[in-house]
Amino acid sequence: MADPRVSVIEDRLKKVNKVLSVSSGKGGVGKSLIASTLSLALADKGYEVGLFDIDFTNPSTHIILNAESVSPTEENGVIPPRVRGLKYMSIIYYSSGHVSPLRGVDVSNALIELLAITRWGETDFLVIDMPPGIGDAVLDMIRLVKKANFLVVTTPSKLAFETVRKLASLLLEMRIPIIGVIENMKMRESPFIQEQVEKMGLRFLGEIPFDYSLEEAIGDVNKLLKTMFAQKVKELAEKIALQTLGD
Amino acid sequence: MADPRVSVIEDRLKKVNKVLSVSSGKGGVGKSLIASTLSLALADKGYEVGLFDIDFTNPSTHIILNAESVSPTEENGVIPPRVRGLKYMSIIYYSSGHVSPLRGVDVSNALIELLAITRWGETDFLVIDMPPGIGDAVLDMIRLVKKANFLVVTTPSKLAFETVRKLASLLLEMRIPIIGVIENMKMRESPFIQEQVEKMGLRFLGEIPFDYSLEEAIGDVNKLLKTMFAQKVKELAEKIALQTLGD
Amino acid sequence: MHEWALAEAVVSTVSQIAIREGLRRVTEVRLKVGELQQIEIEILRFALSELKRSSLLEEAEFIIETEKAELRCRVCGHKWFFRRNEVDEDVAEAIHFVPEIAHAYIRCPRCGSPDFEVVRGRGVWLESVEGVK
Amino acid sequence: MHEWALAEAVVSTVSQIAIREGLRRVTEVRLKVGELQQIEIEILRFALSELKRSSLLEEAEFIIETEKAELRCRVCGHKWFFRRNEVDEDVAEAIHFVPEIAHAYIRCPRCGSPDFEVVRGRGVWLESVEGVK
Ligand SMILES: Nc1ncnc2c1ncn2[C@@H]1O[C@H](COP(=O)(O)OP(=O)(O)O)[C@@H](O)[C@H]1O
Ligand SMILES: Nc1ncnc2c1ncn2[C@@H]1O[C@H](COP(=O)(O)OP(=O)(O)O)[C@@H](O)[C@H]1O
Ligand SMILES: [Mg+2]
Ligand SMILES: [Mg+2]
Ligand SMILES: [Mg+2]
Ligand SMILES: [Mg+2]
Ligand code: NI
Ligand code: NI
Ligand SMILES: [Zn+2]
Ligand SMILES: [Zn+2]
Repeated sequence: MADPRVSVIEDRLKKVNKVLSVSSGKGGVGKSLIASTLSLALADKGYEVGLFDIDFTNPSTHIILNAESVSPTEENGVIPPRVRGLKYMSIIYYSSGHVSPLRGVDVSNALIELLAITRWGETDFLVIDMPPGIGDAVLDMIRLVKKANFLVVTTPSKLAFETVRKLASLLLEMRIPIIGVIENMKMRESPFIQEQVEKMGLRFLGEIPFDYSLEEAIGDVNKLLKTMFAQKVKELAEKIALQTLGD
Repeated sequence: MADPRVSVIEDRLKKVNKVLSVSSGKGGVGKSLIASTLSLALADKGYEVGLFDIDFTNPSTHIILNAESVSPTEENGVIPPRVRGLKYMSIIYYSSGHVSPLRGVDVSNALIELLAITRWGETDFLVIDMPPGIGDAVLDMIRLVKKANFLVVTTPSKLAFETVRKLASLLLEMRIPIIGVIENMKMRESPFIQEQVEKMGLRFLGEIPFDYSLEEAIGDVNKLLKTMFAQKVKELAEKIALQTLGD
Repeated sequence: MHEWALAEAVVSTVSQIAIREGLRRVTEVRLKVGELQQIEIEILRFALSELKRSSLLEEAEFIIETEKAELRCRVCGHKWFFRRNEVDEDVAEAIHFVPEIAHAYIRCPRCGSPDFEVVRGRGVWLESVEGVK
Repeated sequence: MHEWALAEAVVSTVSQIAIREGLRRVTEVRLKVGELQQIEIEILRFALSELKRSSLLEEAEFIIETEKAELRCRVCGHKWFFRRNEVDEDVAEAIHFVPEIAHAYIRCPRCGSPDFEVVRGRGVWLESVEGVK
C-alpha cells in the first residue's frame, strides 16, 4: 500500500534551514572537495553544518575529512557523528571499505532510508555531496527534499560544461532553486564558462584555480584549510551564506 | 514471461572479436577521451573498430569526435554511422541535445535495447565508453556481455584510486577479465598507483601525462591525434592489441 | 525498420525456451507489444514469418496483442497514457528505437516532471510459448 | 534502536492517509516487516504505542506481520532467502540500518554475483489502514 519512509523525510529536515546540493552531472569536477571544504568553511563562520555524502558507490568525503575513526550513534534514529565540528553522514559507516555495487533502485532506496532515519537536528546548512550522472540521486533530491538548493560545479572544459548545461536546464525547467555555478580547476583566463552561465540566466559564483598542493592535503583537514583552494572556497562560502540566508 | 531482448545480445556481438570496456568507477578521469582516442588509434592500425558510448546521462564522445552530422541507418536493425572510420553509436542520435534524466532502471533498459538492435557486424574491437559509478551499466556489462574485458582508468589521486580499487576488486572477485590499469593526467613522478595496481595482481599498462593542449583539441580529431596525449594512447593501443589478441 | 531485429530477438528467445522445455516443435507464441515503442505490427509479423522458416518455430502461430502504454509520475502519482499523436514525428521515432528516451521529451501532464515510470506497455514481451514434446 | 524513527515514519504516514481519507479515528493498521532489515518487533510495537498517544491513531490496533526476505539473482535467476545467522553480527547490523548494503556483503549462493534484487521482505511496509469517518 505505502512506503512509510517518504512522509517522514520532511519532518526529519524540519529544523534544517538550508539544504545545499553540491552537484554537476559530470564526475571529477571537484564536488566532493568543494562540499567538504564548504562545510568546514561554513562551520568556521559559526554555523551549525551537516554534511551528507550520497555518492554511495563512490564515497569520497570520508577520505578528505579522515572521518573513519568515529561512527553514528543510535537514539530514536541515527545521530551523525561529529567530524571536525560537522554533523557528518556517509554510507561508509555501513559498507566499511567494501565495494557497494548498487543499481539505481538501490541508491534510491538507501537514500530514502537514510533520509528517514537520520536526525540532523537544528542545522543551518545541510550540504549534500551528490554523485555524478543525472539519475536516481538527482531525481530523488528533487522529489523528496523540497528545500534543496542546487550549487552546480563545472570545470573550464567543454565536456564538463555540456553536462552542467543539461543539469541546469533540467533544474530551471523544474523551477528548482539554483544558487549558482562554480568554475573549478581553472588553469588559464577564459570568459567562456561565465558567459555561458550568465546566458542561461544563472548566477556565476566565481572560479577556483587549479591548486597543485591540494592532493597532498586530502585526509589532513588542517593542511586542507591552509590551501589556496580552501581560501577561495571560504570566499564562496561567504557569498553563499549571504545569498541563501538572505532569501 | 520473458524479455526477448536479452537472448539476442550474444548473437549481435558474435562477430565482435574483443569488447574493451573503458571504465573506472570514478568520473572525470579521462574515460571518454581515452575510449575515443584508443578507438581511433586501433582503427589507424587497420583494425575494424566500433565505439559505443553508454554514459547515457552524460554522453561525451560525440563532442570529442564531432559526430553530430551523421546518424544511424535502419537495416534489419540499427547500423551505426561511420565517424572517422569508426562504427559509432551514442544515445545522442535519439536525445539530440535534450537532457535525459534516466534512473538506473532506464539506463539498464536503454542499454539492453541498444545492444539488442545494433548491428556491429565484423568488428575487431568494440570499445565501450562507460559511465562513472558502480551501478546498472557496470552490472549489466558483466551480466550481458560475457566477452567484455575491462580497461580501468585512474588518475594519480587517492580519491580516484579508492574507487578504482573497489571496481577492480569487484571485477577480480567476479573473475571478469581486466586488461590492466592506465594512470591518466600524471603531473609529477610518483610510483604510488603502479605499486598499488601491481599489489592487487593487476597489470599496470602505463601512464598518460597531463596534456595542456588537450582541451583545444576536443571536437577536432586531426588536432587530437597530434597531441602528446594521443601519442601515449597510441602506444597503449599497441600494447592492448597485442595483449588481447594474443589471448 | 528495426522490427526485424526485434523479431530475431523473439525467435531466438522462443528457440531457447523450446530447447529448455524439450519441445519438438512450437505451436503457439503469444506476444505483447507495448504502444510506447510504436512497433509496426505488420512488419513484425512479416519478419517473424520469414525468420521462423526451417526452425522449431516453423509451424508456430504468433498471437500479437498490443498494450496501451501507461505512465506513472513518481513525484505526484498521476497516471496517464502515452499517445503518439501528442508528440512530434521525430520524438515518436526516437522513442521507437529507445523507449527510455521518452524521459528527454515527455513530462507529467499534471506536475511537469520527467520522473515517471512506464507501468506497462514499454516494448516487446513474450507472454507464452506452447508446443509439442 | 532506530526502530523509533521507523515507528515515527509509520505514524506520520498513517496520519496523512487518515486526513486524506477523512477518518476521525484510525482503528486498525496492518504493517509488513521484512526480515532483511531485522527490525526488533517488540521495540517497534512499543514505539508505536508511545507515539500514537493523543493522535488520530490513539485507539488503533497495530497488526504486524513479518515477511521472509527473498532475494533473486539477476545473473543466474537463482532465488534464496536471507538468513541472519549466515552473516556476521556487524553485517547484520549494517543491513539493519541500510538494507541495500547487503550488496556489499552478500553474494548469490549459486553464481557468486552481488547483482540480486530483493523480491520481498526488504523493510517496513504499510498494508492497510482502517478507521471510522
Ligand atoms: N581546484 C582544484 N585544484 C586541483 N585539483 C582539484 C581541484 N578540485 C578538485 N581537484 C581534484 O580533482 C579530483 C576530483 O575531485 P572530487 O572532489 O573527487 O570530484 P567529484 O566529487 O566531482 O568527482 C580529485 O583528485 C581532486 O583532488
Ligand atoms: N591526459 C589529460 N590531460 C589533460 N586533460 C585531460 C587528460 N585526460 C582527460 N582530460 C580532461 O579531463 C576531463 C575529463 O575527461 P573525460 O574524458 O570526460 O573523463 P570521464 O569520461 O572519465 O568523465 C576533460 O575535461 C578532459 O579534457
Ligand atoms: Mg565526489
Ligand atoms: Mg565520460
Ligand atoms: Mg522510465
Ligand atoms: Mg537490491
Ligand atoms: Ni523500426
Ligand atoms: Ni535499530
Ligand atoms: Zn507528476
Ligand atoms: Zn546467481
